[in-house]
Amino acid sequence: MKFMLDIVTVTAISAGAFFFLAGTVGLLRFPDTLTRLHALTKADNLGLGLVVLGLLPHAGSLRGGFKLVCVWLLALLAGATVSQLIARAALASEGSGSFTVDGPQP
Amino acid sequence: MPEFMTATLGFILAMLALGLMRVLRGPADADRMMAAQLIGTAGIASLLLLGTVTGVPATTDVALTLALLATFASIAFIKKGGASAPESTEGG
Amino acid sequence: MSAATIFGLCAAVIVGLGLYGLIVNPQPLRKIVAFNLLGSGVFLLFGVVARKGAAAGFGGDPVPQAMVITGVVVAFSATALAVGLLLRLFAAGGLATLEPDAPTRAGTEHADS
Amino acid sequence: MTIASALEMALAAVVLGMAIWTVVARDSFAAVVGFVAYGLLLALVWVRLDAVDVALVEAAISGGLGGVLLLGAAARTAAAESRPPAEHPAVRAAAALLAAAVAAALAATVFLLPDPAPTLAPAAAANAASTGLGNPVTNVLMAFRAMDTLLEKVVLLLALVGLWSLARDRFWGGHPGPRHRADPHGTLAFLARLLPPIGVVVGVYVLWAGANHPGGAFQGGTILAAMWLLALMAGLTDTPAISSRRLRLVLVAGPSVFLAVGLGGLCFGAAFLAYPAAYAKPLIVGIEIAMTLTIAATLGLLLVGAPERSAE
Repeated sequence: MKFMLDIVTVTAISAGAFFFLAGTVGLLRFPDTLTRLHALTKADNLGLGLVVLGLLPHAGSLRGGFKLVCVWLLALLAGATVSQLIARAALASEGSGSFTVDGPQP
Repeated sequence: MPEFMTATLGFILAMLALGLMRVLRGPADADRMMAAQLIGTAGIASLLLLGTVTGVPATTDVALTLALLATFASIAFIKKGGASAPESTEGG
Repeated sequence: MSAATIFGLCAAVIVGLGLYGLIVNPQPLRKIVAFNLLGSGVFLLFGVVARKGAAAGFGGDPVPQAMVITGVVVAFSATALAVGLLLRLFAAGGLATLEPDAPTRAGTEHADS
Repeated sequence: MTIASALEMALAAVVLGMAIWTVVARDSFAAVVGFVAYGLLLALVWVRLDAVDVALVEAAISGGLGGVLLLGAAARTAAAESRPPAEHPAVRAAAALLAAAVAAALAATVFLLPDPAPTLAPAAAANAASTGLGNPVTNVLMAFRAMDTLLEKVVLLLALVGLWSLARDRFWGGHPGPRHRADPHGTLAFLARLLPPIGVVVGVYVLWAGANHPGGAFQGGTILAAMWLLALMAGLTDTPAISSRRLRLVLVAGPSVFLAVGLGGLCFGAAFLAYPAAYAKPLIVGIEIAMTLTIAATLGLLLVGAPERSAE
């Protein structure tokens, strides 16, 4: 059982680290803002999510595990909203003028 | 297992430092914001890993605080840093 | 080398960097940031002393740790006030600079460094 | 070299890299972003030094409120940022020499620290029973060195008064900061409605946990302040006028309760701020609750800035 959980941990954390790598490389190498945003959100959501998944067997207590999941959910919520705001700001500054930071025009 | 987590932690720290390159290069404010967002997430991930490696469960609370405040900082960053974008206008 | 020694050396260098930035950077905002850098280096040194004083089942001496928390709060208050002064200077003169003879945009107010 | 000390060296190197960047960057905005990332990494260092309470404060201030304060200042002054001529090379060299000397002296003291270092930890452990709190740092902050904490809160309040005094005469008594407006059905307003309830729960949890685990009034208050500012930025609410009696009551609530308990100790107990042993824990938690409200309001207002609009 312990061995199985260790495999889960190693697999999930490695995959998480891979998504962080992918996100960072994408952020550095992709040609324009929106494609970079695409790369970033993978690191944000999947990278952290997989790290949390890998750490769950080591959480020690139910409460610890619950808090770990909470951290991820918070990051998910924040990441989703913030990336949308960034995308709008990017579109607006590109001169299309049809979006503002706070919402689409009527 | 701690060795593996420590190595991953070092790796994510390196990613965090690389992400800062985008802050320097820009070019748009949006790129800087994205880099800041990535730095925040990588910071949370490394805190969680470090807490498990060091055996301090309360580190999760630090990560929780950081998750909340990093969101707040990103929003403030967008409202202020994105001064070129039409911010705080009346939408809808 | 123990963790405390490594971070202690790191803290010493940070204090040096902060001091250098405080003297050399001409913009006031950069001086504020450098001052904060210097402060955080000092706090880190306190943390190192606390870590070396680990005893009685605690991971560190709680007294320096509590003093660091107090210090961070006070440093934040001072930073907030300094930023307020800077923004007021900016609003009054249009330029965020400490140069006494810099041209001003609208106001006549000046703050000396 | 073990993998743990390899990690510590890597962490120290990244922290130093950020610090150097903060000092040498040409653009103020980029320097401030570097400083925020530096604060975030410093939280990791504090965890490594087994000071989770400090890590919480560092994450909340450097990565959160302090970072936003400096970023805002950088953004507002960026347009008119002048590049004054750099200091004379001789001055720079002298400054570098001085900084190197200071750093070397501090590094020497790190090596010369006696091992084991003088410590008050046994004393803190021995007296922990007298307050009934399990977190030694909270014990030091609220009982053994309570005077420091009381004065620290007064400093926080004084900074706010100082900031308010920078207002133009006609705005005195008015609302601080700009009035933010946003689409009430937009993404930002959505987040600002969803996140603060969660944040308030986490803030109260951190305050409550502070009795026995890392946490406390300041950390909790910071989270509450951030949530309030989020609602402000989304235009869901406005800052109160600084002449508002309710606001002023909240601002003095923490220090007054603290002071009242302290004077009570003088009247009924042994000394100023001496808690009667039977009521120590409820008294401390009571002070912390009042303090959290005050801290949240003060920190939020410190970030918003001086009054900019007259009261309607």
